[in-house]
Order: sequence, then C-alpha cells, then structure tokens
Amino acid sequence: MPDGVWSKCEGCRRIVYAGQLADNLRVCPHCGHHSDLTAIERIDLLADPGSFVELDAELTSCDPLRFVAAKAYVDNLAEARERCGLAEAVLCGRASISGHPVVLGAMDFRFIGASMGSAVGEKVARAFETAVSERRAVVFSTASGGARMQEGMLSLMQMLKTSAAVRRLAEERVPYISILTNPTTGGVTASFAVLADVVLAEPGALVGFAGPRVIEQSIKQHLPKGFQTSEFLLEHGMVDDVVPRGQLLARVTLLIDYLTGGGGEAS
Amino acid sequence: MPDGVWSKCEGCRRIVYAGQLADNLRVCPHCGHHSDLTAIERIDLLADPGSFVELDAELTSCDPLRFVAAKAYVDNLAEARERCGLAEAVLCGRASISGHPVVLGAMDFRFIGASMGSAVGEKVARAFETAVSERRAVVFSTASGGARMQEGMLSLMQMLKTSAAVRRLAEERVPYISILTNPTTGGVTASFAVLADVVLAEPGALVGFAGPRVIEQSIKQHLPKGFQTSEFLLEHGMVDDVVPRGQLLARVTLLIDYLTGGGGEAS
Amino acid sequence: MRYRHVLDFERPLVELETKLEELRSLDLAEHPELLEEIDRLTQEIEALHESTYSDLSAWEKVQLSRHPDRPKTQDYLETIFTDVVELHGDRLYGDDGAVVTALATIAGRRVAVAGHRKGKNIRENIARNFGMVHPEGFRKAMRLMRLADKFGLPLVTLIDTPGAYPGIEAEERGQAWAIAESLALLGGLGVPVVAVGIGEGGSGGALAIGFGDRLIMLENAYYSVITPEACASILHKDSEKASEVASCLALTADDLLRLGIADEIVPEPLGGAHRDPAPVFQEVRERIVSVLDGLAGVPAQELVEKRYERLRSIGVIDESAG
Amino acid sequence: MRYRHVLDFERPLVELETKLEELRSLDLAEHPELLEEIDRLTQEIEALHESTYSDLSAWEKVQLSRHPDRPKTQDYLETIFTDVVELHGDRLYGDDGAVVTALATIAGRRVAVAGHRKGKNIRENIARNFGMVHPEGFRKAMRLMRLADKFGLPLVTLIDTPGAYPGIEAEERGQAWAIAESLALLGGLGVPVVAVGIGEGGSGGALAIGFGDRLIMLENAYYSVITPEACASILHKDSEKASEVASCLALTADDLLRLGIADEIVPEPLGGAHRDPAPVFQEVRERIVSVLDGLAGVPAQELVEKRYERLRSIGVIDESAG
Ligand SMILES: [Zn+2]
Ligand SMILES: [Zn+2]
Repeated sequence: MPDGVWSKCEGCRRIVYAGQLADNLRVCPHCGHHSDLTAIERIDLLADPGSFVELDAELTSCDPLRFVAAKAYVDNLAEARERCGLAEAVLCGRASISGHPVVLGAMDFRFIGASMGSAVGEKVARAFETAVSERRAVVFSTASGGARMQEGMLSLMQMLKTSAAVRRLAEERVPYISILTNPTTGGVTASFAVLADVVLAEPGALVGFAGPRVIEQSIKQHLPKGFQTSEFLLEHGMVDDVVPRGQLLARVTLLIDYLTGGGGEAS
Repeated sequence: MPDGVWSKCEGCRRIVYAGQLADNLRVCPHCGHHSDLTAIERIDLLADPGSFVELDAELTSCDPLRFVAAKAYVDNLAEARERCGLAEAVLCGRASISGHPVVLGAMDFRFIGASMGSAVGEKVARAFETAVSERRAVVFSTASGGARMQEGMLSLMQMLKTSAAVRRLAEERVPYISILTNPTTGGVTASFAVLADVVLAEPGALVGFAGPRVIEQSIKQHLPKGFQTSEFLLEHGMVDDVVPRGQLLARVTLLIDYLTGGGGEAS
Repeated sequence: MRYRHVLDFERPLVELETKLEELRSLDLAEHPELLEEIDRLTQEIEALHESTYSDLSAWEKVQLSRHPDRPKTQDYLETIFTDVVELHGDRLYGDDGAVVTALATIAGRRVAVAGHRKGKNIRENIARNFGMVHPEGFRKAMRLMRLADKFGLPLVTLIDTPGAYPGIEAEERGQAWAIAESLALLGGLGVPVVAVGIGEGGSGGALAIGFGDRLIMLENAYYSVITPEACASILHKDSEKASEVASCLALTADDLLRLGIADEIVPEPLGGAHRDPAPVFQEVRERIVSVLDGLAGVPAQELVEKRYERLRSIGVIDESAG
Repeated sequence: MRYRHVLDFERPLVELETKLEELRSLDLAEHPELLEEIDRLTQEIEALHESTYSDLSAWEKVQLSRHPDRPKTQDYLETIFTDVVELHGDRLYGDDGAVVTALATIAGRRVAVAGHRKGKNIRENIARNFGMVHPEGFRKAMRLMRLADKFGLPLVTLIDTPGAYPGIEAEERGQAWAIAESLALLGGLGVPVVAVGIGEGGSGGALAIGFGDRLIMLENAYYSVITPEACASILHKDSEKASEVASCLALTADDLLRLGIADEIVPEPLGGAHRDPAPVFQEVRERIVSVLDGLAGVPAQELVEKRYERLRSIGVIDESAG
C-alpha cells in the first residue's frame, strides 16, 4: 500500500485518504476508529506549539544481559532507534498545555512495543521527580506491550521504581492525569499508568494486565467481544472516562484546571 | 419451659441442661450452636475478673419525638430497663483483658434489639474518646437490629457520630478490635462495628446491612442457605476470622498484644 | 394544565381542574350561563390549591419528594453547575449508575460533586437502579471525596435516594462496610462539605454522602432513619400505615431544622419544586455559594474539628440518672 | 529413598538409586558377588548426585523452585514463626486463597507476614489457585501492609507464585490496578520490609509483595520478568525452548545478586530445600531476624527514603549519548 496516500481503516476496512486521516487526528471519519499515534504525534496533540522541551533525551538502554533470542537485543535497539528516530520508547519533557506548565510523557509502541526496560523506567521516574520539584502537573499518554523481557529482572523492577515515583508525586499533591491508549498492557498498566488521579482512555483501546492470548491459553476459551477495551474498563469502574481523541485536549485542560486550583476561583 | 433447668438448642433442637450450657459459655455441646449472650456475659467473657468499670452508667435515652406506635417509646424503654436491668442497650467501660488496659464495650440485644439511638451513639462515641485520651485499645462486642427508629433522624445521625469517633481513634493509631455477634445488622454494622482494625465474628452469627426479610421482599425470592452468616462474610473477605467463643479471649489477647507493641519485642 | 403524574392527595384538585378545562373548551358564546360556573370553579380551585399544598402532612411531603417530575441530581448538575467533568468508577469493581461523581464549577468556584442519581423514566431508572446504591457506588463517592481532599476542592453532595440497595450481591460485596467507610471518610475531610437534600433521604444510603458542615434541605425533601413503609411494616405489620408513621418519624425539613440536624430550608413553589424549578435552582445555587464563601480559607484541621463537634452535639440524652 | 516427584534432570540419578535398592533387597549372603556391584553403584550414585545438583542450569533451578515437595509459605509459617494469627479478606470482594496474611512472631519479634500460598496437593492447590493471585489477593495483602504501617510492625513477605492469574474475572476486577496500587504502597511503608524468595517469583504477581529493604533469595528460587515458557513462546513461538531462554533471563538467585536486586542467598542442601528443610528454615529465620535487628529503630521517613534510593539505583542505562 503506497504510504502517505491512502490507507485501509482497521476498524471498518474502508479506504481513507491520508490527508483526511491526518486532519482528523488519525481517527477514521467513517467509523471513528482511533489509529495508533507515535509519541511525537501524542505530544503534538496536547502540548502548546513549540512548548515541549525534552528531558533526558540522551538517556538510552544498554544490553546488560547480552540478551540474544531470534535477534540480539542490541540489534533490536539499533533497528528501533533507526526506524523510529527515537532514543527510547518514551519521550518525556517540560511543556505547557493550554498555558498550564506540565511534565508531559508519551510512549511509542513502534519502539520494541514500547516495552519498559531500565531506560524507560528511569526516564519515567525522572519525569515524576521533575514534576515534584517544579510542582508541574503530569500528563502521560501510555502505550506498551509490558516489561522489556530482554532486560530481565532489571525491567521488572522498573514497575516498582515508577510506582514509587508516582507515590512521591501523590504525597506532594501534584496532579497526575494519564491517558491509556492502544495498546497498554502488562507491566506499564500495572504500575504508573493506572496510578493517576484521573485515568482517561481512548475509545477502543486494548488495556489490561495479561494479554488476550495469554488469557485464552490459560482459560482455554475465546474471550468475549469487547473484553479489555476502554469501554469494558469504564463499565468495570477502572477508568474515569473514555474520551475521543478530538476532545482530549479540552478535557485534559479542564482537569488540570480543576486539580491545580487548590480550591480557589476558576481561572 | 422451666427457665434455668434445661433448654432446647436452637441449632440442633436437642435438650441441653442449663448448667452444662453455662459451663460451655452457652455453646451447645452437641452441635456447637452459639446462643446469644447478654452484655454482662460478654464482658465477663473477656474482661479480667473485677476489672470492668462502667463509663457513663447514668446516661440514658429520652423520647425526643414522643414516639408512639403499638406502644409508646417511653414504655418500651421502661420495660427494657426493668427486664434487662440495664440503662441502655450498650455497656462501655474501662477494663483489662489478660492484663492489657482496654476500653471494652458490649451490646445487649434484649434491650429494644440493641438498636442505636442517641444514648447508644453517645456512649459509644465517648468510649472511643476515652480510648484516645488514655491510649487504650478498644474491644467491642456488637449486636444490633440497627438504628432505633423511635428516635428518627437523631438515631440515624449516630452512625456518622460513631464512625467519626472511630476515625479519630484510627488517626491516633490506637488499636480497635470488634467482635460481631448474632445478630448485627443495619446502622450498627454500617458504622463503628466494621471499622475496626481487626474484625472477628462468632460462628453462625447473622451479620449484614439489610435484614434478610427486607432483602427477600426486595428481590422476591428466598435467600440462599448460609447467607449473611459469619462464614459467608469470611468467604467474601469482610471479616478477618470466625472465632468460636471458647477461643475468643485468647485470640483477642494475642491481637491486642500484636497491635499495641509498636513493633517491639513480644511481651 | 395536565400533570403527567398525579399523587393521591392531589386528585380532588386535578378533578376540578379537568372539569374547568372541559368547560372552557365549550363555546361560551353559545352558553353564557357557564361563565358564572367557570368563575365559581376557578375560585374553588384556587382555594383548594392553597389548602391542598399549604399545609402538607409528612406523608404528603414524602410523596412529593418522590414525584417523578421532581428535579433530580442530573438537573442540578445541568443548571446550577458549569464545566461538569464526570468521573466514573470505584477502581475496584464497577461504575454504579445510582451515584454520580464529578468535578464542577458553581458561580466560578471549583468544587467536587457527589450525588445519588435517580432516573426520570423507566429506562434511566433501570440503568440507575432507581437511585438505590450498591457498595461500588459508595466506593465511587469515596474516590471523589479523597480526590477533593487531596486537591482542596470543597465537596457538594446532592441527596436523593430511597436507600442503599437491599440485595444479595450488595451484601456479598460489603454494603455495610462501604457505608461505614464512607461515613468515616466524610467525617475527616479537610475541605468544606455542603449537603443538599433535594428529594428522598433514605437511611444509611443517604447518610453515606449526606451530611457535612452544613445541611440544606428543600422544603419538601425528606430524610429518615427508615422509610415510612418499612417502619409501618415493622411496627404495625402493615405498610399501609405509612402515612400515619411518617408523621412520627420526624423526617421533614422542618423536623430536621428543629432537631438541629438541618441548617436551612429552601422554599419550594406551591405543589413542589417540579411546578416551577427555575427559582429553586437559583435559590439552591445561592445557598451553596454562600456556605462555600463562608467556609473558604478555614484550615483543614479546623473544618474537621468543627464538623466533629457538630456531630457530637446531635442527639437527645439524659445524664441526670437512670 | 523414594521420591514422590522426579524432575526430568533427576531421572538418571533416580534410576541408579532404584537399581541399588533392588540389589540391596536381595539376599547378599546368597549372592556375595553383588557386594562389589553395590559398592560400584554407590560410588557412581555419589558422583552423579554431585554432578547432577552441583552446577544446576537456570532451567533446572526453575524446575526445583516448582518442586511439589519444596517447602511452601505455609511450612515457613509453621516452622519459623510462632503465635501466627491469620487475617482474612480484602474487605471489598473476597478472601483470596492464593495469598496468606498474618500477624506472627519470629524469634520474639512481632511482625506482619504476607505470602503467596501454593498448595501441596491438588485439593489445596485448587483452593489456592496454584498460588496465582486475583486482584482481591493483592488487596488483601495491601490491607495487611496498611495495618503493619499503622502499628509499626515490620513486614516479612514470602514470594512463591507462578504469577498473577491471567483470567477474565481477574481483568474485570482490575488486576493491573491492584498490582500497581500494591507497588506504590510497598514503596511508602514506614516499617522495615524484608522479602524472601522461597520458590517461584513470577513477574508482577510476585513483585506486588516481593521487594523491600532487603531481598533474600533461596539458592534455587527464581525471580523473573516473565516465565521462561511464556518468553520462549513469544520469542521462538515455541514454549519447549524454555530451558534455553531461562539462562538468558537472569532469573536465578546468583543473577539477582549480581544485578544488585537481591542482597543475599540462602544455600540449599544438594538437590533442593525439600531434601532437608530444617537447616533451610533455620537459616532463613536467622537472616530475617538479622535484617530486622539491623533496621530496628530506623525512623519511618528514613526507611522510605532509603528504599526509594535503592529502587532508583536499579537498572543499567547509558547517559553518554544516543
Ligand atoms: Zn473506519
Ligand atoms: Zn445444639
């Protein structure tokens, strides 16, 4: 399919012209299907133009276990960096959203499934620490396949590291809003992603702990339609709302406004 | 049935001699059925002999609404006082349990179903306040049919009053152990009874919010066997343990010991 | 005027009004003798209207408080608040439709709002379980309370429930535990709490979010330790005696004011808030704002202490002797 | 000696041992020529025993960690602790049999204990879901953690789970939410926390209660970001390659020590802790007590800060350039 000209919608299988899709924030104009965004597109969606200044841009993963499977982990990393133009699977930085100073984070699923290894965990923890010291609200768009198994236990421990960082933020009463996007599973869901004061999700996103295939293997039956979608989570009380991409900026702005006012007059 | 000689067990319908029943803490030697105890029996079960000193013994209910139904509330009160030899449906006092100084409370179901009106709420709140100021652990045996409707909204507000009193106790990190006995329902269950650090229940006790008849009327079907028993609550994660009466003193003693040590050496 | 829902005690009035409408629909030029009859009937209706609504019994107020057309929590959210952001779920089990939680703005002041939520029709009422709360509803409200406390947002609660739902699953998931924890949390919130009784105040399910530093009651709202029907069924084995029992339970706004539980009463138009909601919304808004302004800047610890003292003072006891 | 359960890599050894027993059961007075054969076999077994167990691969250790006869959390509760008071339930939904929470005494020191709980037979394992935790299990552990924090009781955790349960209901009730909240809580406890890896350490379900101020690993316990089988199934579409993958994942006690995650290793008898549990219990008890004594009296805030610094130091990154 010639890239950049037209594409087939994953939701309704209809043909959508690229320009039209881009104008519509990559939401299908026919069926409302939300296509995945890159980390940079996520930041552009929310940050005031030109306001994003990346933190820890130089911080990258290593290969402490010299992990080799079908491919060597170092080659996975090199290939992902090359293809995505990113040092790692997460971008964090200072930014402003509708004038509010924030720390803004976004994950990029193209980068080894936005899995969380040492570098992702470290960048996330530092982002929360910056937010504490500068009393900036945190807004985080998550996407992840889970922990980065190529870094073994070092990767698992990032769940605890990032959760502890959120706890410190919460203790200082600095607001945190997370946006769960397709897909967010495993160790990222089960750590900083869901520990926000307000958890939003994009329509139709797959969000859960265990992946659907793992569950199907475990229970030896097919999963019901709609299982582990944003809408399923809303019904089960796990997210505050499912927000279409076109309304996300307005909603996040309003939420920051409520949570940073300290009970005073509306701005 | 000639009182004090023999009685028919409500659990197994067998005849039990009164002396045998009394020796066995009023637990049926045949089937283990736990008969209801009076407030004084409850205190005797736990307090070191002679250690109980009642608080607010003079504090009694009034009839602020001049409530009259089948009987006038004032007559209910007079009759209950006469029959039970108690000023109200709850006894609270200082005591020691296996040497530990505590505030000990016990409710008496014979007194208008141990319902909670202004006087019960006041006595319970004062008991928790005494525990805070003297840093005594609280041990409370509950039994109640709920709020005392003859005092209307004054009665409902006692739920909030007693819950707020428990919150202050919790804030001061003073331990609180409750023992749910048959029956504990309505406003007492839904306030101080279940807010303890450790919640124990006697075997087979009926414990819940709505009474079984109310639920049956609401859902128009019969309730499953064992519904709202202590064992049901244990299975549903609501109580820490179901403890037979014969083991209660030892268990409560051990728990006080754990929760008052402040992490030091065992005494 | 047609009423969609007619309460028992309104029936004589509605019959006269129907008759009047019929007369008016006739050609009066052909029947000039009817003019007098219409005049007479109009006066009669006016008098009956006054007598029907001006001195309502407790039971009549209970009926009014349950009127299907009566303004509901959702109406208040849509009229007296702006920038409403609804927050869903308890993060534990579900999202109870019988409770709504939101961040909202009232006359420029940012607050958190929790309310019981009844529907206006069968479809809505099924989704919202007729405003009868399950444990996950109380836990949803607790999440909002913690958020309000954390970020210094005053809490406004809107009370309108027949009570906590009495059902098997509600008991299984700890109905009593959820209510008790909610009460303890409410007692310790370090932000101003304003509760408004807008309709039914059914027992523990109402109380779980239904008290604060100030309790405002609508004139025809009730708040009771038990529903009159349930009380009659226990005391008289006859739920038909509800009307008799209702006046004993001290459940009207006036009773609550007298007992020192409610602080102020918002008057309703004759016949109830649904006859002309706009001034009621206006008045409720002003009262809430006035309470919020009065409590603005009070330190958290002082709010908690004062609320506890207020609670401690409720009740009538005798300490003189047994 | 008969083994109830024989692991794959133990099979050659067990075959020889079985043969030796058969020989010994013969009448040696009638067959004196067998004495020499018995001697030879005994030596061969000794050598094979040594070589089988002395340099176990990661995969062999994983198998040992799962051995049905291996001492479980319940065994530790019964041997190294006294005055155990089990506390049940999460006060929200249920009482997960896959997690045990208790107050207990160890060498005279009062502590709180949380552990994953596997069974020793099918019946127990069904009740305990093979140690695979549902959200209510994590919430049960959280209740204990809060109790420990409130009353200043050090927390001891015993890690032994294949992982959090991957099932429909677990997801419905917020498996990820329960784990995440448990992690945040663990990070902020103002009491000493000692974690002991006694068997399986399966991913997030292990981590939720599986870290603290000190992590003690049994020699043959493992702790892994993913089970070797699941990892092999993802990387090679072939769960049979688990043995190969196991050695890449850095999941053994030695690996964890090298990576700065574990602090100390408790040696096991050749063949695993189940061959001779008594000295293992003894050693684990001493190690826990020693950690508790080392941390006694440290102020809550300092414990939390140090734990955070410890966590912050875990990971290998490059900051020099992209
Ligand atoms: Zn489409
Ligand atoms: Zn019996």
